[in-house]
Amino acid sequence: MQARFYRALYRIRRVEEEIAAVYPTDKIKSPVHLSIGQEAVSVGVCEALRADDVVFGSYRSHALYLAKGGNLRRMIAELYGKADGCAKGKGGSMHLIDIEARVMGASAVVGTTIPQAVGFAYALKLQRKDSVVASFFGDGAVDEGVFYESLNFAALKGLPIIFVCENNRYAIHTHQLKRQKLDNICDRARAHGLPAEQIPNNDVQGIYEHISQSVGQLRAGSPGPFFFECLTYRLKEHVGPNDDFQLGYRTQEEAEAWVKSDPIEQLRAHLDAAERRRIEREVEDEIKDAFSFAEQSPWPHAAELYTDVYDE
Amino acid sequence: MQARFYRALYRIRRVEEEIAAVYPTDKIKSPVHLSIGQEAVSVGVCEALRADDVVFGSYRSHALYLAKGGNLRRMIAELYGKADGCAKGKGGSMHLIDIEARVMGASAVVGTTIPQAVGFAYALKLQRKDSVVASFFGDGAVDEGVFYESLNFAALKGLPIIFVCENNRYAIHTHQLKRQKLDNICDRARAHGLPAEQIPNNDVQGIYEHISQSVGQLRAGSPGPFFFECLTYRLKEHVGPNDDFQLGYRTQEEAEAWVKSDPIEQLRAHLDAAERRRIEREVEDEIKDAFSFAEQSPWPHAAELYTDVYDE
Amino acid sequence: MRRNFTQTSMTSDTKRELSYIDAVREATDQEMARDSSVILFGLDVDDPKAIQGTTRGLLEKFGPERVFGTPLSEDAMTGVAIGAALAGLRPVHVHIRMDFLMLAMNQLINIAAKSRYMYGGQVQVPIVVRSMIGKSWGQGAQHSQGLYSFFMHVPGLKVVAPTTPYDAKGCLVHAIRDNDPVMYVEHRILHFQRGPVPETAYTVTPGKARITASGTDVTLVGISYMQVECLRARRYLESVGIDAEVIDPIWLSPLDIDTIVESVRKTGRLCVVDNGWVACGASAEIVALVIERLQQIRPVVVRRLGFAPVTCPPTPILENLYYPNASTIASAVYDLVRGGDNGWMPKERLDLQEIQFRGPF
Amino acid sequence: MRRNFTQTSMTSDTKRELSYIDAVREATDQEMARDSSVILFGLDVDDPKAIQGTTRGLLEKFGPERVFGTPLSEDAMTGVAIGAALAGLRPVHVHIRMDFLMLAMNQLINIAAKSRYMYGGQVQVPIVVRSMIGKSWGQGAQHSQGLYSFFMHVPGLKVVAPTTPYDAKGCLVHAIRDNDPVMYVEHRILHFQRGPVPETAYTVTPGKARITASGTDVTLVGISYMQVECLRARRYLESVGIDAEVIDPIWLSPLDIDTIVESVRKTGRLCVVDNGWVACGASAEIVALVIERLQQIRPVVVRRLGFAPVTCPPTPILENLYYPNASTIASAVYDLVRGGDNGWMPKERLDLQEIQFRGPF
Ligand SMILES: Cc1ncc(C[n+]2csc(CCOP(=O)(O)OP(=O)(O)O)c2C)c(N)n1
Ligand SMILES: Cc1ncc(C[n+]2csc(CCOP(=O)(O)OP(=O)(O)O)c2C)c(N)n1
Ligand SMILES: [Mg+2]
Ligand SMILES: [Mg+2]
Repeated sequence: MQARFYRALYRIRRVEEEIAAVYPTDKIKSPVHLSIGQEAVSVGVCEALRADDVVFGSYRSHALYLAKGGNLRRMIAELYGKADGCAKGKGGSMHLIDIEARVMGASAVVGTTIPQAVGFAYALKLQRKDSVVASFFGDGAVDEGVFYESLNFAALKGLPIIFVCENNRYAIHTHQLKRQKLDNICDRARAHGLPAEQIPNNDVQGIYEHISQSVGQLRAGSPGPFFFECLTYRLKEHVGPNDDFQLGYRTQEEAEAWVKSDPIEQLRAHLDAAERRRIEREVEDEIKDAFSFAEQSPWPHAAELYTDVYDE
Repeated sequence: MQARFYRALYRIRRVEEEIAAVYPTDKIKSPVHLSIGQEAVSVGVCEALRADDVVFGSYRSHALYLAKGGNLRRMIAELYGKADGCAKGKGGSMHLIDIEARVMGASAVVGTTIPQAVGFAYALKLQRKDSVVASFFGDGAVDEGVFYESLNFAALKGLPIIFVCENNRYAIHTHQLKRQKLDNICDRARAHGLPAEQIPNNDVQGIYEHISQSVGQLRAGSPGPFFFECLTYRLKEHVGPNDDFQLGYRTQEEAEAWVKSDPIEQLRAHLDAAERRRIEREVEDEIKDAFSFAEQSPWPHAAELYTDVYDE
Repeated sequence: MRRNFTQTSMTSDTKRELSYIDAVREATDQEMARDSSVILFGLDVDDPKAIQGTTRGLLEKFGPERVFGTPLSEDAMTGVAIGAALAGLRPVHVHIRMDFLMLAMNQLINIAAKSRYMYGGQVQVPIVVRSMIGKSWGQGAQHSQGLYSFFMHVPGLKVVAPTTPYDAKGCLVHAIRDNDPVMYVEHRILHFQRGPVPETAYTVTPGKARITASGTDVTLVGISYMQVECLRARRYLESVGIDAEVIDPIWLSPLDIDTIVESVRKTGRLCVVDNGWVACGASAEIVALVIERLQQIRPVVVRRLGFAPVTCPPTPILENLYYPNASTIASAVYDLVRGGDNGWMPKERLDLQEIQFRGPF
Repeated sequence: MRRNFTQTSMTSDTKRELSYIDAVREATDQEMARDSSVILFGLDVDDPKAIQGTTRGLLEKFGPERVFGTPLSEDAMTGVAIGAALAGLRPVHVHIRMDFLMLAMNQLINIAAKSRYMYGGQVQVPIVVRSMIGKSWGQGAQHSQGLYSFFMHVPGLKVVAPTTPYDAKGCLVHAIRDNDPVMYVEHRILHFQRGPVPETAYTVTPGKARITASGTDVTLVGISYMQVECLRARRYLESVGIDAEVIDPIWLSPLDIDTIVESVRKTGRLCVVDNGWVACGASAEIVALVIERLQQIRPVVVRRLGFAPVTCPPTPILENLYYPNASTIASAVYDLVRGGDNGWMPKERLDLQEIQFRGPF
């Protein structure tokens, strides 16, 4: 398991580091909301999911997309705006999708995929499927009314869905406590009849165990939903490839605690050196391949502008 | 106090009974959402408010409007669509307003006046006024996301506002527990950091005391908001003048408990007969006067169609 | 492009008459029976009033998983419909008033309309959003709006506003089978219309307008409930020797402009009567399209009619002035045809009176 | 009705140049200093980026009660603005993208637009809703929409889309003083414009368009950012001997149609270039109004240009085709003036290149 976690975390981290490195060249003509520092949540959750389980995310979904098995080549091509992108260049980094991997969408409007995840879960239940849905969103989405409406309906119908709040404490530059009187997101979920738990500190193992347990209960047919608030931390600026401590809305010190407890470092220590090097080599090769794939992918044809508006 | 309560409750009840009696004549060309059975909530709250305190309500606001001191003649004229109506016939029964009485508006879209009440409270705080706002809404409004967004912001800013949920258990014909998993509206408010209390059974005295206490604290400058869930019961159909037990979504038995505990009957028992008769006579005279005022009021001029769209 | 009324499956069975309400109900019933992926939900679809009867009996027939009332959560429930559609269902989401769609705009405009495109054609959102426009009996500011031009403005949505029981059924059957989001616009007064409706399922497909009465002097396009007023206006105009061709666009997006253009090519005069406000409305679009198509080909005079540019007043005395009606339409068309401002206004004919509608709602 | 540019207070001080961003900031600053009832809020108005600088320094100057960031609650915060306005404040509510207004539609359409009317003229809702249209750098489906035609459609709202720093300040000063709800539409690219801006507070009042370049052959109406592209297109057209008059409506509601009609009466040709979709958009309304006014008075040819009728694609190769630009506008106008389909397209001139805008946002 530790090797699995390490590979998944290291891979996402390195992909995003490459994105950040390439960004100044303007080859990526798209905003990028990097997950660097938050990988543990997507990995912990998705490692506990089955291939036919479904996830929905936000504009900050690189980690989720990759953790759930989204195609790396097509993701980078999408950031490059190329024809082989996972949305043919028509989505961009904020709308990653991979139908095969059941990454069913990501939205640039905060909170908007939460009810879609609920609707998908409603369908799964009606269709008597035993797969489940995981809905990912940030602490900012908790400010939106649709969050409560969605939890209320999911609880009312006992749907097979797991809500995953990635609480990195900030909405852009505004701290949670400047937007919510209390630091009690789980209580808000409980008030709607959901069992809810807070998982501190990028605890990938803990997240994995909690989600595995909930998924097990859902597959066994007991009613959902479940709610988890995963405390995590965004190390880069809200959007873009850089650090932003100079802006002054947060301190370097605040970040250091998270850097120290970075699960990637922790896991690295536990891994046999040879295996670690093998994993890292494979990942580096895969990343090189993905970026050159994106480089070589053609631009979409002009005719693509008019396709996919309606069913043709 | 009991005489005050009795007068206020009896007056509202009788006004609405008259509306129901007149309705079949089609003189009231407007939907009417009667408060019969729910008067105790508006009376209990408004008796604890000052003239310069502000209220916002829903399309079911006849009781609120009258309890807060809204002009009866102009209310009936509004239902008749006449020029002397409280909105010149341009609002109708769902949009009652009386600026002098600080009844600042009612909306036909469920939940929409809640954030307006919050905004008004924000202004009062900024203006260093010591008056407070009371926001009235039903259990159906609790389903709407804007309810949570509004509570969250009011709590975050500690605003001088009291939220009053008139829980009559139904949204049109749909019971609360078909829309919300748990019967725990107060917990939902508490999760947003509001002190919240449920007041059972049309307890006009209890409502009055709770509100008085909260208003006292707000005037003394301690931060709001406060939340109260007042259990009550609508005796007539959702909209219109009739009973609706034949529809089968609720039972006559369910209603009987509320009829038995009707605060109007209870208070009547405690009143000296002479005083009671005096109150009732005065109220009956006032009602007769109001309906003939509405009858005699002219229709709006055709030119009124185009006024009040923009500032002229 | 033009659809010939008599050549549709109408002929198969013209005897049976249904109300618009029953036509909507039957379309839903038949499609739900045909396709188990169709579900129906919305506030009060399962309550005793059953959305004026349009959902009557469906809960009993298809069960509470496929037919259910919802919390008052228009925003989330629209997202739920989209999510269910992504999973392969075909949700029909019902709103008792179009005004309430303003709470669902984010999901409709930012998600439903855009998902197919922004996901590179890999997903589709086959949802039907039914909503009703209110009128009369003090509906007032917030229960009377016809806001479909918002949805005509945004690529990715389809919009239909059937005016007859026949089209109500045929358009709903198509809308449910359509793989794109369809805004299905009803009108409370039209609900009381009765007309021939075949028992078998049939479709009235997008992009086909219908000439509901042919004429040579002027082209009258009536949208939603205004189609009824236009047909009445035509009778008034007959009495003064003006022969109006009346067109029902039925589908507003995609819009069958060809049928309208062909008619105006013949008449040279166009009056569009909308069941909404004029500014940036359906009438503006239709006038602009016709002008773009016929300019330099033949001279055309145009006129737009719609709600007065004010908020809807509940008092009947003002509400009557707020809406176009057969007389005011006839009067405007008279001027359009004869030229100038003639001040002619027909007397209300009782035999043309609208179906009486009594409140409360 | 027509506003003469040189006769405004421009003359008072034409030396000082400001960016659009600073013009917005200065207008807000001056009005907040003048009137203590003005408050400013919205997501991130108080954060380090200060809405591209348009709110920079205002928190420090006016304090956290009058300038504050909000939770992500567009619906409720719009209601809060309305409620505060009912209590006598003049809120300015800021949204970093117009797309997010779809979450506020219920409060804007059902309450803000209707309160004065449905309460019989006893209340007013003097709010200003600032929102920005995004463009380029992968903004894509949900960060690029220009949806102001929705607000032009609904009586009770005013809509303004200033294109120059001068108008940005003058219109915002007026909007804050206006007693009706004003939708104040900005464009991310226009933010980088620089131009003369008087230091003193002045107003650019509703219902007055501006002729930004006079001409005789064709009338070019450019809305929001498209005003810039129209002025560039005019230069291209000059090179082939076509003399275009360019008009900036500035205020879209109330709309100064007189100035446009007078221009078309002279040129006989109208091309409206909108920063949004065409169907039921501002261009449809302007074309319909002009035709209604000039029909039977003089022949007119019209053309509408706007976003391609698709969802906005982020990839630059398709995004370039999605938007009208100086060349495509010039090409369309060339055909409108010369007649037929000439396929003429000017070569991009670097001296007319748009202000370069680099991401991420
Ligand atoms: C409805 C809406 N309002 C505002 C924005 C602007 N915005 C983009 S990201 C963001 C912050 C969201 O914070 P959070 O949900 O915590 O996600 P995080 O960025 O921390 O991952 C905001 C306010 C938006 N995209 N959508
Ligand atoms: C946003 C919205 N959705 C639906 C409706 C239709 N509707 C009118 S009243 C009502 C029930 C509201 O119930 P509640 O809030 O409990 O108030 P009550 O009628 O019980 O006083 C509904 C669903 C509406 N007016 N507004
Ligand atoms: Mg966050
Ligand atoms: Mg209720």
